[in-house]
Amino acid sequence: MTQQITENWVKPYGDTMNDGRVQLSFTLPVALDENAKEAARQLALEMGLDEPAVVHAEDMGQGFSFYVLYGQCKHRVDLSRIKVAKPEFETLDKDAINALIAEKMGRKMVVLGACIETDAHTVGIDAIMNMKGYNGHKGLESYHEVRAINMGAQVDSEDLVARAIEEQADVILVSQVVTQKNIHLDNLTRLSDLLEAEGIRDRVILVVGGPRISHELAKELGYDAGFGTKSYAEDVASFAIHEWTKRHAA
Amino acid sequence: MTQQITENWVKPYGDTMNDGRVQLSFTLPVALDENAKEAARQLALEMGLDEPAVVHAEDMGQGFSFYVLYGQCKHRVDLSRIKVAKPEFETLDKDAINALIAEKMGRKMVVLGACIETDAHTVGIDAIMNMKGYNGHKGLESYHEVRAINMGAQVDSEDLVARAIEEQADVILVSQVVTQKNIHLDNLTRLSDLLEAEGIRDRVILVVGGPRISHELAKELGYDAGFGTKSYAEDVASFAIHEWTKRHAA
Amino acid sequence: MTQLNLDQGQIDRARESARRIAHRVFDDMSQYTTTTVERATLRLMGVDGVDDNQIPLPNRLVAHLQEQKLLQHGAAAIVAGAMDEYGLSAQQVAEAVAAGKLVLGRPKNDKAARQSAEAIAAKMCEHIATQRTVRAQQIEKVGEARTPWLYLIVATGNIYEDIVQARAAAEQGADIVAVIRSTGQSLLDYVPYGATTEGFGGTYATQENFRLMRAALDEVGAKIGRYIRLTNYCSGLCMPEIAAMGAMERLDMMLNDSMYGIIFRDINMKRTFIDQFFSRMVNAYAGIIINTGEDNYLTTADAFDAAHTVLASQLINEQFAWISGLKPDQMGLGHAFEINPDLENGFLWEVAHAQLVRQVFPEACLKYMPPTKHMTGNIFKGHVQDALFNVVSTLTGQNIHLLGMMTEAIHTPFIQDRFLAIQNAKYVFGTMRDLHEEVEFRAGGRIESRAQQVLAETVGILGEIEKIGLPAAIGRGTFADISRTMDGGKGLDGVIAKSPDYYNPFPDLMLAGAN
Amino acid sequence: MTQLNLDQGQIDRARESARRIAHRVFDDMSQYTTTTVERATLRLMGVDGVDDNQIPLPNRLVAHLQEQKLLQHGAAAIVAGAMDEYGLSAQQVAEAVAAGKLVLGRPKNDKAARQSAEAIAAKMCEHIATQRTVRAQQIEKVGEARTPWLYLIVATGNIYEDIVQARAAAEQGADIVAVIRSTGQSLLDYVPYGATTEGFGGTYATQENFRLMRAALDEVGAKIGRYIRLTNYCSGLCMPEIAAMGAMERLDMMLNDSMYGIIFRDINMKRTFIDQFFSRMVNAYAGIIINTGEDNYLTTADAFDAAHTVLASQLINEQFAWISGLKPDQMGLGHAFEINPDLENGFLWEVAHAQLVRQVFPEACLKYMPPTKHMTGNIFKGHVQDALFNVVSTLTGQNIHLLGMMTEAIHTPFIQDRFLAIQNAKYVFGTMRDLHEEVEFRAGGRIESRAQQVLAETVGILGEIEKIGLPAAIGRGTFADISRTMDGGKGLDGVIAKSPDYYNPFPDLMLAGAN
Ligand code: B12
Ligand code: B12
Ligand SMILES: Cc1ncc(COP(=O)(O)O)c(C=O)c1O
Ligand SMILES: Cc1ncc(COP(=O)(O)O)c(C=O)c1O
Repeated sequence: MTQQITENWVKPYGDTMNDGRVQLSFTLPVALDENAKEAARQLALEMGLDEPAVVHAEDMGQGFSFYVLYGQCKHRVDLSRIKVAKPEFETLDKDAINALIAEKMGRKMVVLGACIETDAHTVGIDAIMNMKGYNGHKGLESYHEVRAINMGAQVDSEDLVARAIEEQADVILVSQVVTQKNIHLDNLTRLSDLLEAEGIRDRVILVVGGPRISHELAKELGYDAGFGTKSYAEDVASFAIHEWTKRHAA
Repeated sequence: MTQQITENWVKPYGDTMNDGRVQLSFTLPVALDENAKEAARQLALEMGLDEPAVVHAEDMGQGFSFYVLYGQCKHRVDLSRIKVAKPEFETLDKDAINALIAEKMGRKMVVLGACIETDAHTVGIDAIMNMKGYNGHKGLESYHEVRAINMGAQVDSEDLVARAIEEQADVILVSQVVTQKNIHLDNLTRLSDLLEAEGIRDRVILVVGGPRISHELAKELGYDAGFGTKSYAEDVASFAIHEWTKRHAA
Repeated sequence: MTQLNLDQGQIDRARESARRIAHRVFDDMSQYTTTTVERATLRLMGVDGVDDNQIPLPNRLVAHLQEQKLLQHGAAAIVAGAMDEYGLSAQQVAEAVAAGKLVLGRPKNDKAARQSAEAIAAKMCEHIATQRTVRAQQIEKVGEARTPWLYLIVATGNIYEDIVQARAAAEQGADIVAVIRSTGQSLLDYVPYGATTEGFGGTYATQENFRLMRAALDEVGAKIGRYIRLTNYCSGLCMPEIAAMGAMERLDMMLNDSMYGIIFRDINMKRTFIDQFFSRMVNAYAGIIINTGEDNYLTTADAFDAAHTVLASQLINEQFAWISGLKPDQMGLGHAFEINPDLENGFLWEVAHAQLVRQVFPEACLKYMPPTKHMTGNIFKGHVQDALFNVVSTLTGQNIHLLGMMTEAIHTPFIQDRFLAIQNAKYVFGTMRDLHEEVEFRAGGRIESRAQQVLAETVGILGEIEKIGLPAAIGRGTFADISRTMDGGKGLDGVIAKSPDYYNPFPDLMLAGAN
Repeated sequence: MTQLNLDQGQIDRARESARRIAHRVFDDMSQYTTTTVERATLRLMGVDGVDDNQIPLPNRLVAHLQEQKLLQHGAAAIVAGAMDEYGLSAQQVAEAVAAGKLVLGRPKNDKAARQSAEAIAAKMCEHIATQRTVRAQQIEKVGEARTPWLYLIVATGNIYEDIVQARAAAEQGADIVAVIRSTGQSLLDYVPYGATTEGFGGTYATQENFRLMRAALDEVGAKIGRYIRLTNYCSGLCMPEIAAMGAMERLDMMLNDSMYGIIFRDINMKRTFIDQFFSRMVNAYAGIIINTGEDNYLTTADAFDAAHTVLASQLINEQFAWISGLKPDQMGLGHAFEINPDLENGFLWEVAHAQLVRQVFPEACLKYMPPTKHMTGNIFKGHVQDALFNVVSTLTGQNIHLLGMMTEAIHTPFIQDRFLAIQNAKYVFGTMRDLHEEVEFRAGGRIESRAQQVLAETVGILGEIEKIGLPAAIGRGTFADISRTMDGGKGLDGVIAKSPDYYNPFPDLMLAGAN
């Protein structure tokens, strides 16, 4: 018997099922006139919006103009076909994690963290690593089976790799918050190349986090997992011990 | 010599020419989870947005979820090819309009106005017709060469047509503000059909206005002109005398 | 404390004028009934349903009574007489008349007929009183929100879609859900029947729609632990009938104004004054909070210039409300945040107006309406206009807070518009929770002076209205710059002079029983 | 008037503590110079440009002096000596040294060399003074905005794109344009050169970029009739050099904090304290308004809990500013609207904090920063957060108003984000134009009590800092929950103990000449 997948098409919703209503705003690099307004409307048509309406158009000076539009999106997606890659593990609480590390590793897990390269946004990595934690979720420093080393802001990838070797890190946590011009992609690739070059890529569990990071992206970049907004220490620690156990099972 | 048209492609602008940045928001009729979020992203992809990012996703209860996205629009339009249909006339001031009516018509122009069918939004038609006008632009009632008759709100098309015949109206002004479920299209078509049926369609200059009315739409519906937001008495009066003169030129 | 220094003498004078204005109208109108008052009476006696042409039986029956030249005596006793005579229910009488099987006449025994009518009416009053108790019990059980209550509209045109949206809105934080009526219903001289799915800019007000939405809100309210109030429009040519339906189905609020129909729907003055009395009486008895429509003046006239017409109208509405038995906590006197956002110090004047109204009606359940007229397609700017409206509301202690939608100038609300509007209000109300206790306005300052000025203008205008009478004042375009005459407008043909033996059981029962 | 009742004695005590704290640091640091102070000195003497490897000549020259073990005497006299000796300009000396054609030594005639150095310095001071006059004249001619001034950032990474956006912003209503620096520039131990088009999250601060933007703003300012102030970051490892560049190119404001680099960039303490003194002195002389960075504490620590650290830091920054010759109207003391929007009565506390700062520094040119930390991807809610920030700013009379962006949590501003932010602020400021004169806060109420509490905590913490000294206090994580040590951090290798004959012509000229 083959499994029957029921299609589940979804469309944006305004006030009636499948009306497809979406709101759009953008700037055009031309002064406002009727033709520019029509250009805005045509762009929405190109995006596949039926009956697009330019509900607001305003000149911004210096040859720019601003538009707000509403329209009915023709597109739809089949939710039944979407399966977002997720790191496979169950989030445990601190005690359970400590117990598991003790049981499986028989020693403290060494976790090394940093904001790398030019990025100085430490609040995120601190939230994961420091004693205090975030939103009432204590950080890794408070886990007695974890040795948490937070190198802080703007750490060169070289320094991070050197320290990982020195400390025999089990896990490397990288935070990347600045994403403008995709600088995070360069930084993250650089780090993983360096780990490869030093021959320790396989020895560490490599994790990246930040507000614009998804697990999927992390995987694409050759990382073991990626964590976005609203991640806490227990999430990443649960993943780490789960992953460690898996790797050392064979 | 053929005329050379220079192409003029435009794309939305965020902070760099041709970066195509647009903002999008919509609701999906599913509860929030990672798959729903991915569905939102895929919808943006379908709309032709590169690197779409779901920057906000929130559950709304009862199986709905809300999304804000930014992405880079792939589409562009060639402004040089856009020529929005405009009623062709020059907007004159009150004195010039009065003078022109006196010269061309040799009598008062009869202008009949109403919000038709279920629509009761009179502020727009009052702005055009009544003495007081709007935003400092006096209404048609104040034009001594115009006989302005404002029938007000929720006027049946039949009544409007009957009055037009009775008053030998030169111009009929219709206001349509409520556009939900495209009710204005039904109402406007109904009126023009009635005018045809009564055989007076060609005798009147038929004009529609309202915040969601464009000249193009008006033309499609067989009206002589359409006026949107920020129209004033002098605009419609200028058009009317221009059109009258054109028709009576032959 | 945001208290302004106002002259109580002026307030009293204005209120006295309004009292005399309203009573004079009431006295003049007491000699009439209307077709819809009679239809409402029949509905309250149990007549419902439609004929094959979708014409409601109350209409058929009243039309029949008109044909028979009986309506001036009041429908109640005549129908009760027929019920007694043929052993039928009111509904069966209506059906028989509609089927052409029965022709009504004066009751054989007028006294007995009246007694029967009264008994039927008393039973209905009991039902309505029970609904009132149910409301109180539910509030007791699931609790209710603190004021300002968040009032949201749904307006998809389809009652089932409306229910989906209303449920979501309640979960998100709405305290009150209003189902907006379809464009044009107010001018229908009958109330549509059954569950409806096709409206424009709103959903038809029908008894079945009321029932469906009431059930849905009770359910979601129980789930989220907050009684969700249901609102509809007791307005237009069928005001009394809608009041009756709302009372039976436990609506909690009704848009109901003594002059709105005259001014904004060109409904005949007499018709409106008569209908509003009956409908308010029903609302009063049912424990329904009425919402008056002064906000509408400001969408037509300028909100700064016309501020005193709002207060004058509120005072008149208050007096009409007293006459119909409404208590202050049922008086949702309306006003609005409609000053042009470009006006320098506009916020100060909004505060002055809102606080003035608060102080003149300290016990009323004030309804504060959001910016609409000066909303544009710029949804971002609009969202900020709504935020400042939220600020004024919490600062001046308003009760019913109709949430502004950033898409006000564009479409009836999408689900996300409502969602974001609730977030806006909840953020403002929370972060400013006790601000009203902390802020004082400078004595003799701009805000106080503005309030005093509006009050003085109100005293003036009410004085003038008192001199010429309300109808004449309306004729002069006093409210919203719109002028109407006594014999103009729609629905005058439904105004019937009562014969001396006119009888209706409800006023006695309801005016006495409203608590 | 929004005036709160505060204890002047407490304010005075806090200020006295801060004075002693700052002076002790200053005294300890006077014995050092830094590589960047010397490079700044050389820039002010006319050294500019880069070598074939893009290394700036001031760096090459200072490195050479270090190699020759001469830097402790101060670069000025040595280079002036070489100029005299070889008949070269400062630039030519630098080029010759960079080319390996010249090795510098102690001047033959030390006194003459110092005199030459002083003459060169005096000429530069004249140029800077002229720039100051030009500014005053332009303001006189084209006018300037009333406060709160609208401060906007551009951060495309490309100076030419920045100019496009800055011009549009000015037309839309910006009064101040800040060009945000590229991520990471603060840790470069040199200043990049020339016009740049590739930055991340900002555009490199270079002298050429300053010049280009200055010209663009002068042009658009003339067109729209408002002097547009230009801002950059006088911060990081090259603080003094950027001050020098800004003074030469007529910048109007500089982000410049006495502790920001230590805390947020892990720059060595000594280095920072020395550099900030020199850079502020240059800023003071150039008539530049500094902007301090207390807002940053609130993005890391909690804004409610850490409120007193802001005030303590401002008092310290004020004292360092006095030492460097800055006048109150050049003191853009920073603070921010960063309380969690979910906190009940958060708005009251924001008002209390902003008003407290206003009253403690009645003459300072306060800089008020928008919500950033609690901004989310919900741009609609964010726009409302920014609106309430705008309300507090106008209500408490702030001077420099950095506009909040609804996309704060997402990206550096798009052109439309700025456009909408300006609309937001202009609407709020206009509609509340005189609200600050109308509102009073209840004596002994929540707002006043909160301000008093923060003030008391400030007195306490400054007392403790005074006891242990500022470096030790920073070591304890007093500010932003971040702890730094005296010998930790970047740039300590650039700290040089002055020899007894150390000479630099600028302090004498500039400290005397600042008006
Ligand atoms: C605070 C802040 C700062 C502070 C940082 C202080 C500090 N010590 O970190 C200061 C003021 C110094 C700063 C400076 C700059 N900032 Co900043 N900053 C912010 C701000 C307001 C909040 C960030 C924050 O702390 N969020 C709270 C934390 C807890 O959230 P988080 O980082 O997302 O972390 C969570 C998850 O993502 C995850 N996570 C994060 N990292 C990791 C790592 C791992 C391994 C795991 C498992 C999980 C994880 O877990 C955390 C907890 O749930 C944001 C705007 C905003 N509201 O988001 C801008 C923002 C991030 N900054 C920005 C910029 C551009 C800068 C500057 C470059 C500007 C400039 N040119 O000067 C500078 C330079 C800094 C540098 N060199 O990197 C931009 C980035 C734009 C982009 N997308 O590229 C933003 C978005 C503002 C903007 N709209 O322009 N900033
Ligand atoms: C004021 C108002 C009312 C007032 C109307 C009072 C009156 N006497 O007109 C009242 C309170 C009565 C009202 C009621 C309703 N309203 Co209403 N109302 C508005 C509001 C706030 C402002 C409209 C307005 O007056 N604008 C100012 C005028 C001057 O602008 P304008 O009409 O665009 O006119 C200008 C141009 O368009 C043009 N123009 C207009 N007509 C013509 C004609 C000609 C010939 C020419 C040349 C030019 C021209 O020139 C004018 C001047 O420049 C809008 C929201 C908004 N901010 O736009 C909602 C709005 C129009 N209303 C709406 C609705 C749904 C209703 C109701 C149906 C709700 C209900 N179910 O109860 C009712 C029913 C009314 C009915 N039967 O039609 C919706 C319409 C949604 C849609 N797109 O379909 C809106 C958009 C609100 C919303 N978001 O839901 N409303
Ligand atoms: C009292 C009252 N009735 C009714 C309405 C709604 O309009 P309609 O007459 O179309 O039902 C309003 C609108 O604000 C109102 O205030
Ligand atoms: C004083 C000061 N300098 C600099 C900056 C900017 O950061 P960076 O150190 O990356 O230049 C800030 C940010 O707010 C600041 O307040």
